Amino acid sequence: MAQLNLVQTVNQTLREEMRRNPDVVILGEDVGRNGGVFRATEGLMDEFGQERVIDTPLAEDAIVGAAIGMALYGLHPVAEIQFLDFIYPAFNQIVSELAKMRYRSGGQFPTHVVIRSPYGGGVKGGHYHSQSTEAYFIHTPGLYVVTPSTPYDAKGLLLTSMRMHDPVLFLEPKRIYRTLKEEVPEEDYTVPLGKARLVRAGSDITLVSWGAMVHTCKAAVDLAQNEGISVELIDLRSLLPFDLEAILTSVKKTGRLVVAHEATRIGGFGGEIAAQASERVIDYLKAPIMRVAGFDTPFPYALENIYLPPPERILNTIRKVAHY
Amino acid sequence: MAQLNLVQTVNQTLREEMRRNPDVVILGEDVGRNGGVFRATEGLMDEFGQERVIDTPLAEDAIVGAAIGMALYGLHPVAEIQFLDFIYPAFNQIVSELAKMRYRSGGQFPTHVVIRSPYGGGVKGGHYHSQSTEAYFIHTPGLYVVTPSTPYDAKGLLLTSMRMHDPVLFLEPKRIYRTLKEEVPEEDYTVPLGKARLVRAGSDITLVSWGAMVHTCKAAVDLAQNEGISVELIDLRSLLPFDLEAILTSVKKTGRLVVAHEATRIGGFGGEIAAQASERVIDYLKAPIMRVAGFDTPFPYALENIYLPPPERILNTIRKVAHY
Amino acid sequence: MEMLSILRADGEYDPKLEPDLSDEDLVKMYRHLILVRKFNERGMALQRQGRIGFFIDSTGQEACQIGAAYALNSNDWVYPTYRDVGVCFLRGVPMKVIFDQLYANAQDYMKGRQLGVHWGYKEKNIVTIGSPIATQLVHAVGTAYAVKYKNHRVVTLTFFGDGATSQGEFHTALNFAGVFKLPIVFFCENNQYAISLPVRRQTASENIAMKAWSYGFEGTQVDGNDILAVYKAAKDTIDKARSGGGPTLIEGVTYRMGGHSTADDPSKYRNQSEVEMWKKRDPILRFRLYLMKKGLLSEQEDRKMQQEMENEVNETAKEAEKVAPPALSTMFSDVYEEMPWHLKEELDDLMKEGT
Amino acid sequence: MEMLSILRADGEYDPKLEPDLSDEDLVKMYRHLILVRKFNERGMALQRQGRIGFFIDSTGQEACQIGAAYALNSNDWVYPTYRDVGVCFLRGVPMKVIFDQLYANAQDYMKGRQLGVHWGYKEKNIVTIGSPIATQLVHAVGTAYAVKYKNHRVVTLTFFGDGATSQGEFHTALNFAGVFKLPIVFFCENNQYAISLPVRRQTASENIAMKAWSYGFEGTQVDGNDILAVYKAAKDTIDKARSGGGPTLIEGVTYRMGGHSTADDPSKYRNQSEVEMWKKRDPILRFRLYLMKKGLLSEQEDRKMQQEMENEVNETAKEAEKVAPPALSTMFSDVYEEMPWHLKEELDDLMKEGT
Ligand SMILES: Cc1ncc(C[n+]2csc(CCOP(=O)(O)OP(=O)(O)O)c2C)c(N)n1
Ligand SMILES: Cc1ncc(C[n+]2csc(CCOP(=O)(O)OP(=O)(O)O)c2C)c(N)n1
Ligand SMILES: [Mg+2]
Ligand SMILES: [Mg+2]
Repeated sequence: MAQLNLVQTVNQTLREEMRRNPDVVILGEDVGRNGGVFRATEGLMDEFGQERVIDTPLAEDAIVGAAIGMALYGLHPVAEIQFLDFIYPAFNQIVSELAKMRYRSGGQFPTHVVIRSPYGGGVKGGHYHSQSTEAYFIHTPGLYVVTPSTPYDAKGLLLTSMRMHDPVLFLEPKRIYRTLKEEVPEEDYTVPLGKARLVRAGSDITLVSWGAMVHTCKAAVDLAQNEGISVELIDLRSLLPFDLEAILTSVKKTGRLVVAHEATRIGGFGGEIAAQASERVIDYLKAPIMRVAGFDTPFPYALENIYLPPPERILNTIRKVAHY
Repeated sequence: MAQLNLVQTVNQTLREEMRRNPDVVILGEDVGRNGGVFRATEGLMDEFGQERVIDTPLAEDAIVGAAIGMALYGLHPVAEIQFLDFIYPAFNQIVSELAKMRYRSGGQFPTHVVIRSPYGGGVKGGHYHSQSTEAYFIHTPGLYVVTPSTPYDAKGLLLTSMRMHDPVLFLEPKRIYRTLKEEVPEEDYTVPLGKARLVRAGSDITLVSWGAMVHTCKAAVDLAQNEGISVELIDLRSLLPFDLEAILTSVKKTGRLVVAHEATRIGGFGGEIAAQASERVIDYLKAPIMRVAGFDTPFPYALENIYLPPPERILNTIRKVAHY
Repeated sequence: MEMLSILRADGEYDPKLEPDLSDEDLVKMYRHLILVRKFNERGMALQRQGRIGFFIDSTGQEACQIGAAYALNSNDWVYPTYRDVGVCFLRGVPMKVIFDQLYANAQDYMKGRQLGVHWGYKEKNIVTIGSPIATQLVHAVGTAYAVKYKNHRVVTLTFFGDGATSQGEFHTALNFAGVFKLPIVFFCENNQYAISLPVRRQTASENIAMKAWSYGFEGTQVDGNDILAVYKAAKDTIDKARSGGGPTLIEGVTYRMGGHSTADDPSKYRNQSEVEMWKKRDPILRFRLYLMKKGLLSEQEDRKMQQEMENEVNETAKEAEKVAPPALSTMFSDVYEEMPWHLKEELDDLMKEGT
Repeated sequence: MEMLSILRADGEYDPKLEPDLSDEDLVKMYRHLILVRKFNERGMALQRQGRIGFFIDSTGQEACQIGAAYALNSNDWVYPTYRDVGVCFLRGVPMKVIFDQLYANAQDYMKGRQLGVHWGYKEKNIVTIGSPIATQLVHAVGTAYAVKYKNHRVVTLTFFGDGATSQGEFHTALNFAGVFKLPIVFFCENNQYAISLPVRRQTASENIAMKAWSYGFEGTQVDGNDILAVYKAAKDTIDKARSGGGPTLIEGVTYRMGGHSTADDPSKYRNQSEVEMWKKRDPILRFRLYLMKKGLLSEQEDRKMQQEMENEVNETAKEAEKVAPPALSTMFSDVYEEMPWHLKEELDDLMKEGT
């Protein structure tokens, strides 16, 4: 087994699946010769040729749209959007076409496209290379939305996504592309969508997060531990479908719920989780449900480390909920 | 005072403000000669000329983008998007440009654009002429999002929107374009953003809604009244900013909260309201917070009257919360 | 740019340009022109009578649909628009399937989820139509890419209107097609209007066909009311695409005789005199004269055929009208291959609570 | 299409085509070319030293920026890209303002919200740059519309790259400009690459200039490393736009000498030999020869000017480096004109809790 970081894992997983399945093609800006601006597709063009690892002109709508048309003809395209911040020229194709084609055609035309895109802050990318807008896509029936927080999960979730017969937005937390390595098995394994991962068991508070924030949360959980607060940390891994059962089971035990995400608070996915809990397990709650989130502003540059919830801000909220 | 329906009010309000302010221009598809597919701009080209009421080529990105550039030069454009379902070609311009230009320029370049768009179901429009995706825009810092439920409010909110120095998405619930008439004062008056309207006072349950659903809710409130449940109905009118104080004040009194909207549930704005309440007034709650929403599917056609929450579904939920 | 024209409005034609079509082919084409016309008449009537909710008429544009689609092989792929019902008929979509969609009934292939005129039929490689304008152009490009990748000899044909040429996707699709030299034909039915906007306000370009040059391939303009010209242009460019010659843009110059849809009132924005002028250029009229001149059709055969088509249309409409509406559960299926928990829950609740 | 060229790489030129520029103008142009070059050198160095986070170099493209912007009036409007710092300098943006942005410090006009090289300066009608490619083209069209609506004699000039021509907005912007016959000039700096993609993979079109024909107006191609040609093309088309002649597309054929940005490694996708070839076509080199030939510049004056520019750049960078980072509250202002309750609350909480 190799020690791989997250972006290496993505690369390796794409390579393995392309070896297995000749219908898998990759398309996007700079994915071929250049190997992707984050090197996620490095070496793939050399191995699979430029017909299969396709450097496209600069047009996200056509990247996603062409992927749809490829899928309809039987290919399994993996489209890369260079940064999630630049996915919006394709938004019409995603919400009006990709997500709805199966439904509107009465099931005749499924669109099994995977869109991979690096997202999130913490890389000094500023206003337009940092955003976390998963909530737009979660609110779009017909799409699945996935984000790994570890190399191991990245492989398992990506393989699952590439084998779905539905479109999947596969969000890669670029902040942790290279920050952690772990053993990633070489064999074929999948991680199912809709099953959360228990990161830390705990008894006082349930903390739900995903993507890069899981690691910030781990730091916060450690800080809380020092203060005698035992936090159960859940990594959702897939945001749609999301593992509500895992959340509710935990909240029934702890009686307290905090959700932490990078995205802006208002209309963020944290609201959905809070709403689900306040509808279903309110009687178990010993404290308000609280969210830790990015501020409700566009993404800044100079102050991103304050904008992005640091462990201390999560800890603050944990304290409030614990000592309510 | 004239008796006007909602779409007539929009027309009249645009006309009045254009008479007052020569910098107001209108642009969109079929807004000129044709007077808009819903007749919202009828007669305006005759009065103000085709330079000011601009029939554009079929390209929503350029409609919104050009409106931005007009605003930067000092005009106050009102762009029409024919159906909210067709706003997505402009999504990049809206979320990346319109909403962020003031911020990213350090306040140098405010973008006072109003985007008017008919939205919502109930007109037999099917899959692509029915959607309510306000949540996408509420989750976009830099935008204001407004929706009237009465002709009176339509005028007051539209005038406020047209005088803001910020971009406003003005959502017009097309289902009630012509279903109700009321006295609309001829004089200049505004309704502020961020102030909800108390539609019905009540003591047992707080019911929050907006747009066309306010009227469905009124029917549900009447049904509940017959069963001895007293519901307080709040029409948010502006979704960003939203009048949290009005909601919380009411919930503190009633101890129960239901939110009703047409949009799909997961990631809908109802989640945000539930989350805010579960964070801030949980101790007042005597029952779970519940949402009544469109199903988490794309919008159907034949079955839209079942898809859209009817009064009975709202009543069901009211009952559950009341008898919890 | 010269517009390809073979068969003039008065039924005269240029024998040197006549395409290679058998008598059978010609009569089959005519039948389909008539079928589309009759179908449109019925569709409009059904909507006016309140029997269906919505309809889009394509009267005047029959030659574009039938002429172009006639040049396809059965394993080719088509991305039509809401105005191209003739493409469906020609490729063998059963008429009942067409009417089931208009009625959005339990047998509708689209399961009652879309407004009328949004057909789709996988068996015949006809991709389901959506409402957003121009989105299908990039799908067609993707399909053509996949075809080329798989080394199949399949051509993708996509239709769209003059209004669609203003959308970003027109540009990005044609650009991709040019860069990757794909086996695709882009067919623009320039019917002079996008709802109320006349084409001279849609673009300042001299014509639409020449827009192809920006993408490194050829554009060709044809009289869209001349089915022989449409067929010839389509056949030539489809053959070219099939043999590796890359994409072509065809502009069929035609006219939308009716309103944009049953929700539109064209008197708001155009003169009757213009409509009258185009009436004289009717695509069916001239093809009828041509067939008669060639001895392939008599007055009597024509009347008979028209009656047959009308009967078939009317009877099929009646059949479709009898079918029940779709089941509640159809609202929740096909969102995903398998229903995730939240949809199951919503469906269960609905069944349990009845509302 | 013939490429306009006046001043060749060897300093020879066609006197018949020489634009009407005073000696003062010519020297001023040269000063700005040098300034941009020196600024780029410093910017790259600062990034390598870790003093700023990010930089985009425009070495090789100086003649496009300076030549085109030189043809503007001071009340004209410009929508530049991240590669057009010369436009800012030429229009009088203080250099300190430029460096403050790179340092994202408390004096940054953009208040530390954007990655470096995203300038904007209202006073000089330079609209703040964003990162998404091609979005500014439609803004420029709107500004030009507003100008025309107000009967002002103002021209809007917008820059963009070859990659940008593939985006939908290139198409929709030029289409609007053609339909409304707007006073606008579209300037494409075709620097042969969009990050790693060479322009021949970006479009199959013979060139970029001819894409204008699709929109009913003229396109013109110039040697983008020839500042005289760039100026002349810009001046002619800006004058034309100002006098009601409508839009033009200019393609400046140039080369990106460095990587795409400090995050890029061009050796992954292009050969050094190509770079060497373009080095010989350097826009500054040939203009220097020209000025010397005309007796407007001596070796010594040149050295002095270069030194002056270098000093100014270095000193200003140092000044900017001293400035503190922006205040916390800047994160919350300018989202809206007035802060809504939820932002006030978030700011208050942050101030209170310190995290
Ligand atoms: C993205 C989008 N914007 C607007 C509309 C509303 N709309 C429906 S059809 C139409 C005009 C289309 O014109 P054209 O492409 O010429 O096709 P035609 O109807 O003439 O066949 C418009 C504006 C839409 N369906 N999609
Ligand atoms: C919508 C969008 N997609 C992708 C990117 C990432 N990106 C930044 S610059 C660039 C290439 C731009 O090329 P070109 O237009 O030729 O300008 P140049 O950098 O060569 O000056 C890309 C793909 C982006 N900024 N915006
Ligand atoms: Mg048309
Ligand atoms: Mg370039």
